[in-house]
Formats: sequence, structure tokens, C-alpha cells
Amino acid sequence: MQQFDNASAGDIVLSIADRIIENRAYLSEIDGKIGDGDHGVNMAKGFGMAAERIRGNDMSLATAFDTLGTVLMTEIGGSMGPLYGVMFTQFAETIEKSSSIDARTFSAMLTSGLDGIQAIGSAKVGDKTLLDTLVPAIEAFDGANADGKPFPEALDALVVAAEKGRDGTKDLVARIGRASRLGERSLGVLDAGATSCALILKALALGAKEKLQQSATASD
Amino acid sequence: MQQFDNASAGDIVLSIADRIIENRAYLSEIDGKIGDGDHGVNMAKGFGMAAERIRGNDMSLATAFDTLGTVLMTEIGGSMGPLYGVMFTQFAETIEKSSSIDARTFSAMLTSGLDGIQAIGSAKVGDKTLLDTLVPAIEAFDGANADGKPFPEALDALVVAAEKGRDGTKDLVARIGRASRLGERSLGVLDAGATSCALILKALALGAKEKLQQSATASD
Amino acid sequence: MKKFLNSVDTVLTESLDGFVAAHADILVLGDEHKFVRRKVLKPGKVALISGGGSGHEPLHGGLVGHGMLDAACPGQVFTSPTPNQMLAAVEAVNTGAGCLFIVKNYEGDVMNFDMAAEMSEGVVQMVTNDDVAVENSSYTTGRRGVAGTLVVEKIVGAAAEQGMALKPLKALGERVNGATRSMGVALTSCTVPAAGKPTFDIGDGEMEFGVGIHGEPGRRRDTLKSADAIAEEICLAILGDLGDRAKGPALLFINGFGGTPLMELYLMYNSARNIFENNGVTVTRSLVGSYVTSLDMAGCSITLTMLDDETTALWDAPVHTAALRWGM
Amino acid sequence: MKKFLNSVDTVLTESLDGFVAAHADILVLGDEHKFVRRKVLKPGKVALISGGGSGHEPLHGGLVGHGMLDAACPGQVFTSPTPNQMLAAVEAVNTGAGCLFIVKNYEGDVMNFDMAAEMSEGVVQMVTNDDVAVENSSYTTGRRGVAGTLVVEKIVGAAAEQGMALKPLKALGERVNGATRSMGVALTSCTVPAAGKPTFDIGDGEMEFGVGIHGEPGRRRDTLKSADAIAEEICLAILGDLGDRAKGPALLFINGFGGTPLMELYLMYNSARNIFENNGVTVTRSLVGSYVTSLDMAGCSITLTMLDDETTALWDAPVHTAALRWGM
Ligand SMILES: Nc1ncnc2c1ncn2[C@@H]1O[C@H](COP(=O)(O)OP(=O)(O)O)[C@@H](O)[C@H]1O
Ligand SMILES: Nc1ncnc2c1ncn2[C@@H]1O[C@H](COP(=O)(O)OP(=O)(O)O)[C@@H](O)[C@H]1O
Ligand SMILES: [Mg+2]
Ligand SMILES: [Mg+2]
Ligand SMILES: [Mg+2]
Ligand SMILES: [Mg+2]
Repeated sequence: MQQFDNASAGDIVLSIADRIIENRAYLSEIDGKIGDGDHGVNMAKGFGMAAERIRGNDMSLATAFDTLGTVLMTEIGGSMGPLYGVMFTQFAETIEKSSSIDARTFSAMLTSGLDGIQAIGSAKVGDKTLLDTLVPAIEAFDGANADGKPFPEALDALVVAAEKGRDGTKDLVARIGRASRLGERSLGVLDAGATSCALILKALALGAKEKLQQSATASD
Repeated sequence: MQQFDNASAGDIVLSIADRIIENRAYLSEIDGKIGDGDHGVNMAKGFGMAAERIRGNDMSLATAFDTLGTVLMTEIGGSMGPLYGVMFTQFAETIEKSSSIDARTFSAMLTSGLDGIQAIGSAKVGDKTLLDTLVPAIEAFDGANADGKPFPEALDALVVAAEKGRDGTKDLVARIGRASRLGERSLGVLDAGATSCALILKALALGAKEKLQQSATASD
Repeated sequence: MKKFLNSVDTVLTESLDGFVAAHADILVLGDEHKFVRRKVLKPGKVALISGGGSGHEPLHGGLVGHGMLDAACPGQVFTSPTPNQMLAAVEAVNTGAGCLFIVKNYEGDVMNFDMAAEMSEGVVQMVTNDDVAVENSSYTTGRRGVAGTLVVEKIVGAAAEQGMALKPLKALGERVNGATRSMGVALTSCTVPAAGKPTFDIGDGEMEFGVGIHGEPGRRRDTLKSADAIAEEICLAILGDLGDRAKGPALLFINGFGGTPLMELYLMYNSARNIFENNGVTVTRSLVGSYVTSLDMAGCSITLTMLDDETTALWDAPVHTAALRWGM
Repeated sequence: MKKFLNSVDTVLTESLDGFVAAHADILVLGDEHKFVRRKVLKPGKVALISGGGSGHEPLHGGLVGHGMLDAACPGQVFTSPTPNQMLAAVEAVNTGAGCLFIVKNYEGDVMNFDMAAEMSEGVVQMVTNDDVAVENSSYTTGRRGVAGTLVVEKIVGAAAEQGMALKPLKALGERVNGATRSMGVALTSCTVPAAGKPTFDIGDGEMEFGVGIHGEPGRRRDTLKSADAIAEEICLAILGDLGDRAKGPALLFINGFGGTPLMELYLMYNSARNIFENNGVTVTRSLVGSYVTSLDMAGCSITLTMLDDETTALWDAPVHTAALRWGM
């Protein structure tokens, strides 16, 4: 069965942070269109702080997620502090006990992250938030697993669905967050959180695929 | 002897006001370079208000000057309110008793205006103020009279000297008013008051020449 | 970006250091800049805590002191503070009679204050949502909390100072919030220091009608109108939303967004007051100034709070904070 | 030009109408908007009158009230008021103990106040000239009067309230003025409503060092520096000019020019305070806010007034005006 070691996989979080930091200006620009223009700033600050604490410390994926989640939750504030904070904290809790991560653990991890977000925010799919990326991404991943697809292929499906979900937010009227006060004026622009969520999921999926490949090579 | 009637000559003041109002933006722009950018605004307001009171009222030149001087002094404020206010009030007082105005009366009028300005302000020639227009203009007018030149020619000399004086302020370092705090930075730009003074003197001289011509034609 | 700063990373902490140093007679700074609190607490008094993203100065730190807040938690610019900050503030100012969190209605603020409230005891929350810029909607988020928050904090603060208990304080705050309506207009964008450029583009002859205090878009982009026309649309929106309640004594609050000088704010006050008084409202109390700002944005908001004898007396009660002071 | 106004010709009168309506508890407007005066006069007290061009709000109208001015005469924007206005103000507030004119050192103001003083009886004048932006010079005009004028008005106002006579008041005012130094810096130009466009052009990365409160050029145009570097140059100029006197207790006043938010002013305060305190000055009193503005200009000035026991007590004395209020 395809799986990768939890231990030392914390560098996946570093590559997630890199993607977020690279897209700092872009994410703020999107947020500026229908929000307050700080999404990239907040995200880059939180992920950057977490990366500093993770880098060079040979962390497990669980520990790295926990570090990231805690930084977001306790030092960032805003909407993303609690929402992504709880997501990554839940990720960490779910995989904490697993020495290696297979598709089932991965799915459980994503799902508990989603549950965490929904427990503190009241957004639903279609409200033009990061859920419009996250929910279809998890569904695609689980669907691919149910169809018996290999773990890496399920990860590809996850990325495709995440990006499709993100793009779909263009056609949505925001029903939550700052943009919800704009009514029809929120049409035609991407949601900032949906965009950062797609970046996170893609970096996570690519990181996991790389680890799977390394395990496969190692066990050859 | 060349002279023109004081009565009904108040329209000269209207043409002075027209020139000032036309140059509103220009005068403010010059003032903005080394002052606070309001010279045209203040001048146009005061001369405009006076013109409204003069227009259609068939005033003598003395009455029109008095109207203008009083408006400037009592309703405009700033530096120009008192300075030009006293100048025009003095003009009015000097010619009040003269039914017609010859070159001698005209010279006495200018001189008493200058005295008035110097009584309330402490500027001297060379300080980069309107005195650098007014003083040489009066000197040129008096010089032409002393040389036995006809009144209209003396008026031409006055205008030439006024404009030369105005242009000369470019090469002066301001020693009074807001610009005096700039030291060498006040070099290379015209003085706003010197510029408005040249406009006033030219309009006054042209108006007087026209009146002289009309009297000459009438007495033919 | 043209601002007085040394580094975008330290704008907030340097500014807070200066703020507390300038008002050291009444204020103390919490560890790690987590909160600003009153220097002298009043044991047995319910503690009022507010906070939110920075960039709205003097809100909320400038409203800490006798007769208003006990502590304020400053987040990063336009970003809610963290639950950690609120927990530290609770610990510092709760003298046993409980705490009331006064929270402006933004997703981020609400979630963070919620988390802090859940983690502590004796804490009750209330949310302000006075902005009528955007029509009432079926969306769950509801209206934004804007300048009216100051009015809530003043009136509830006075009642707390007089010894009112936690539950009635919350009820009073909700009553004042319910009697308050606001709406703003921007002539220029604000510039978030960390972003380094204006949040939105706006043309020379344009205004953003109904703008939020974080530069969020409002009702619509429009051509710049006269002060009277702007005031009229805002006042009529406020009156329309208040409906039958828009009668009798009221507080009129003209709030500058940071880049608009007093001369213009008083001109807007003049215009708004005339409109309200022509529509059955009697302006009995007034506040004009930049109190709930949006960094350096040029613009202003109009807030109307309908008053009764109780709330009028509480508005008049002594207050001594960095930004509001009277009666002491 | 982006401003809240109806017509450039009525900006001033509409704004004054709003101002006096918002503060009708303490202020009364003179006929034809000639002056703003205290509602209740104190017979036998020396009357303090100031004034100058408008555009510096809340100076001077916002400083009329108990413990400060008795009347203020507002000129057109950046233009001295007329002798008529001052005469009307004298008539309205002189209760027999005489009047002190407090005049900022500008040609226009000095000439107009001079004329009014000559036309009235029992009037004495004093001139403020605290701006050290431009080096001492042999020019006759001398230094500009800027934000330090507020400090003079507060301290002299308190002494007048306590019954000090005309001559000692003038001497006190001159002593405070002599202990006060200021200097400003602009990040953007102001826009005079009647001009409709910025007074001066300034590049994105530039500042005008030593700018006047009417947008007059200062020491030099320079590239925009860090807050610390700006504060350092200003503070050192102030300290250098004070020489040996720059020791001991002082009031530090950070003044915004109208377009700069409090967050930045407190940051500048933090920086300036550190510099002064490292140089032998002890900051015992502070004021931070936009009090002596230049319309919508972004920028600020730093003012330092060396204090003694008498002037400290007078600064602390109760004051109740639209812009400054404490102790009552
Ligand atoms: N309740 C919620 N559930 C999920 N996502 C949310 C919720 N509220 C807001 N968001 C997301 O937050 C994003 C904005 O994040 P950010 O700009 O960092 O915070 P803020 O709005 O406080 O400035 C939105 O684009 C949206 O995707
Ligand atoms: N004492 C004085 N005598 C003569 N002219 C003066 C004096 N002081 C100032 N001026 C003139 O005033 C002009 C500025 O006028 P204006 O801009 O209307 O007034 P302000 O400087 O008050 O804004 C200067 O250009 C200068 O020519
Ligand atoms: Mg945002
Ligand atoms: Mg000028
Ligand atoms: Mg935000
Ligand atoms: Mg002027």
C-alpha cells in the first residue's frame, strides 16, 4: 500500500509557505477588489513566521502542521488566523499518531480540517469562500480513492478539483465575509481565500507525491 | 495742458479689475513658487467685489479708487488688503478735490499711494516686493515729466519701468514676506506682488491715456 | 506610499509605544503589545474590552480610560487581534465582576473574540453593526460595525463606571447599537503600510459611496457630488432605515477617515444637521472629528444615534481617555 | 481637488456655521462670520483675541473657550482677517480689562492686527515666531509663527482666566514663545479650495523639509527619509536653537498637518521623545494630534516648549474649548 513517513515530512509545510509568500502581492490584490486588500499580507506573515520555526528542525508533518496552526491561531488574527489555524491544527491532530500516511489517513486529515473550519465559521459551499476550493477538492480525492485510483492519482484529482473550485468562485456572489456586503458587485472576481486554499492544497499534494515517490524508490 | 476729467473716469478701475481677474490663476501660480499660492485668489476676490460695486454707477476716478481701497482694506485681509487698500485709498484722497487730472496730480497720487504702503509695511526697494515695480515706475513717470514729455509719453515710460522692475524681481532674494524665509531659494522667480502691481499700473496708464485721447478729441 | 515610518514591520509597535508614553498618566501597555489598559482599575466594576484591527486610531486604544473601556486589543492593520491578546486583556482587567467584549461585526473579529470568550469565564459579548451602507440582506454576515461603535463604547462605558452589572450592560449596548446608524463615503483610498500602495484605485472625479472603514467597496462608485448632495443621500439612508424611530433627540457624529481636515467635517456637519432637523430629528449632542479612521483615507461617515434621557446622561457623564475627555 | 464642499466661495462660512452649531454650548458666532467668541464672558478678565487665515483648524476657533481665547477672527483660507473683524471682536469681548492680540508672525497678520490695535483702546499685541525651519537671518520679517502658538494660547489663556493683568500676560506670552521651538515637514501639498489644485508639486519619494503651515517651501526638498531620520533632524535643529536652555522639563507637541493619521503621529512622538530624552530634556507634558493644520496636507511638525513650575501648572489648568479640554 502507498504511504509516506510522517517523520521528516515537515518540509512539505515549508514548500506550502514558499508558495504563499511568493503569492503575497497577488493574494492581496485579489482581496483588494472586494475585500480589504490584506489577505496576502496576513498569510505571508503567518506562514513566514511558521516556516522560520520549522526550517532546519527536521520535523514530522504532524509537528510542522501543529506549528503552523498554532502560529496562525495565536499570532495572526484576522479571519485566516482562526480558520486556517484550526484547519492545520486539526490536520496535525489527525495524523499525530500515524507513523506513516496513506490515502485513508490523508482523507481523514482533510476532512477533520474542514470540520474544524465549519465549526467556527458559518460558511457553506457556494458562499464564495475557501470552502469552494476545499470541499470539492476533498470530494474529488475521496471519489478517486473510492474508484480505486492510486494515491498519487487521487492527489492529482484533488488539485484539479481545487483549482476548478477556485475558478468557480468568480461566478459566485459572496454570502459571507467582507465581500458579502457587495451583493452583485462581488461577481466576476476570484475569492482570495479560495485562491490561497488552492495554492496550499496544490503544494501539499505535490509534496505528498514527492514523498510517495521517495518511499517507492527507497523500498525498491 | 493735458488732463482728463475725474468725473466718470471710474471705469478705469473696472479695467484694472478685469486684468487682475484674468490673471487670477497666473498670480496664484507665481505666489505658489515661493509663497502660499493665494495671491491671485485674494486679488481677484477683492477687485471683483469692488468692480461689482462700481459697475453701472458712473463714478469719478476718486470715488472708484476709494471704493476699491475700502473693499481691499476692510474685506480682504492678507498682505494685499492693507497694502493695496491704503494705496488706493491714498490715490482717492489725493485726487478727490481735483475735477481734472493732469500729470502733476497723477504723480502726486502715485507718490501718496507709495507713502501709504511704506507707512504700514517695512519693505524697501530691492526686497522683492511690489515696491520693486511701483518705485521705479513713479521715478520714470516723474523723470519723463521733468524732461518735459507729454502726459501720454510719461505714462508709457511708467509702464516700461514697471515691467522692467517686475522682471528684475527674478534676480532678487526676498527680504520680506513669506518668501523671505527661503533665502537663495527665492531667486529665479518673479515676485507675485510685483507682478500684480505691474498689471495694475499698466491698466491704469492705458485707461488714463484713453481718457486723455477722449478729452483731446472732445476739445477739438 | 508616503508615511512616517521606519519599517512596515514595526509601525504598529512603535506607534503603540509612543501612544502609551504620551498618555502614561492613564494608560499601561500589556506585554508584547497585546493590549492597552487603564492604569488604575476599579475593583468590582465590569471590565469593558474592545479591539480590532489597527488603522482606525484613536479607536479603540484612544477610548480606554475612566468612563469608557478598560482595555483594547490592537490587531495588525485591518486584521483582528488574536484570542491570546483578548485572554491576556481579560486577565489584566477583570476584577471579578465579569467582562463585556464589544466587537465590531467582521468575520475575523467575531471568530477571534468568540474563541477567547469560550476560553474564559464570566465573559459576555456584544456585536456592533451600525453601517447602513449596504442594504439589509439575507446574507448571514449582517452589517458592518463602524463609527457607531464609539457611541456604544461611550454610553456603555459610563454605565459600567456607575456600577451597572454585566447583563444589563450588554442589553444597554445592544439598545444603543439598535438606535445607531452610520454610513461613509471615501474620496481617496487608504494605503495599508504592509501593502505599500492604495487599496483601491479611484479617479479624480470619483467617490466610493458607502465605503467600509477598511477601504471595502460600498454601495457604488459615483462621480464626486457636492457636500449637500452627499450628506443628503447618507442622511436619507439613515432616516429611512430608522423609520418611525427617527424622531426627537439624537447625537450627530461626523467622523473623519484620517485624511480629511476639520474644516470639511464641520461643513458636512452643517449640511447633515440641517437635513436631519428638517426631518423631525433634534440634534441635542454632537461629535465632530476623526475618531474611527481608515488610515489616511480622505472621506467621512455620518452617524446618528437616537437618544433618550438615560443615554443622554450617560453620553454626558465624565470621561477621560486619550481621545475623548470631558467632565474631569 | 477632492473635498467636501458646495462652492469654494462658501466653504468658510458653511464650515463656521457647522462649527458653532456643534459647539453652541460654549461658542457664539459674530455677525457676518467676523469672529467666534465665548458664549459666557468673564467680566474683569483680560480678553485674549487671536485669529489668522483659515485652513489651520482647529486653530484658532477651536481654542476659544474657558481657559484659552475669548475670541478668534477667521480670515479667508491662508489670508489674514481684516482689521474690521478684530475691531468687532474687541467690541464683543472686551469687558474693560483690556485685550491681548496673539498674532502669528506673518506680514499680513501683523499689518492687519496692527491697524486694528491702532484703532482701538486698551489693546496690546504679542507675536509668536517659533518656527526654526529657516535659519536665523538678517531679514526683517523674522521667523514664522506655527504650532507653538497653541502652547502660548493655552498658557496665557490659563493665566488670564486666573486674573493676570494685561502687561504681565504679554510678558508671560513672550516668555512662553521664547521657550518654544517648532519645525515641520510635508509629505504632500495642501490644496487651497479657491485654487483647486495643490499649492506645490512634490514627487512620490520626496518631502519638503521645514515646510510652512501654508505650504510655503522650507529648508529644502529632500528624498523621503525614515521617521527616525526626519525626527532626528528636526529635534536637533530645535535643540541647537535652544542651546543651553534645552535642559529639564518640557512639553512635546506632535502636530499633524491635516492629512496624517494619528498612528503616524504617535510613531513620530515615540521617535522624537527618545531623541529629546537622550539629549537632556525630560518630556513631562505631551500633546499629539492635528491642531495647527494646513488644510489636507500630509505631514507634521514637532514643537518643544521648555517648562517651569509656573508654566506647567498653567498648561495643566482647566480648559474647555472645542479642541482642547481637560479639568472640566
Ligand atoms: N466563515 C468563513 N469560512 C471560510 N472562509 C471564510 C470565512 N470568512 C471569510 N473567509 C475567507 O476569508 C477570506 C479573506 O481573508 P482575509 O483577507 O485574510 O481576512 P479579512 O477578511 O479579515 O481581511 C475570504 O476570501 C474568504 O475566502
Ligand atoms: N511689506 C510689504 N510691502 C510691500 N509689499 C509686500 C510687503 N509684504 C508683502 N508684500 C507683497 O505681498 C505679496 C504677497 O501677497 P499675497 O500672496 O496676496 O499675501 P500673503 O503673503 O499674505 O499670502 C508679495 O509677493 C509681495 O510683493
Ligand atoms: Mg482581507
Ligand atoms: Mg500669498
Ligand atoms: Mg483584514
Ligand atoms: Mg496668503
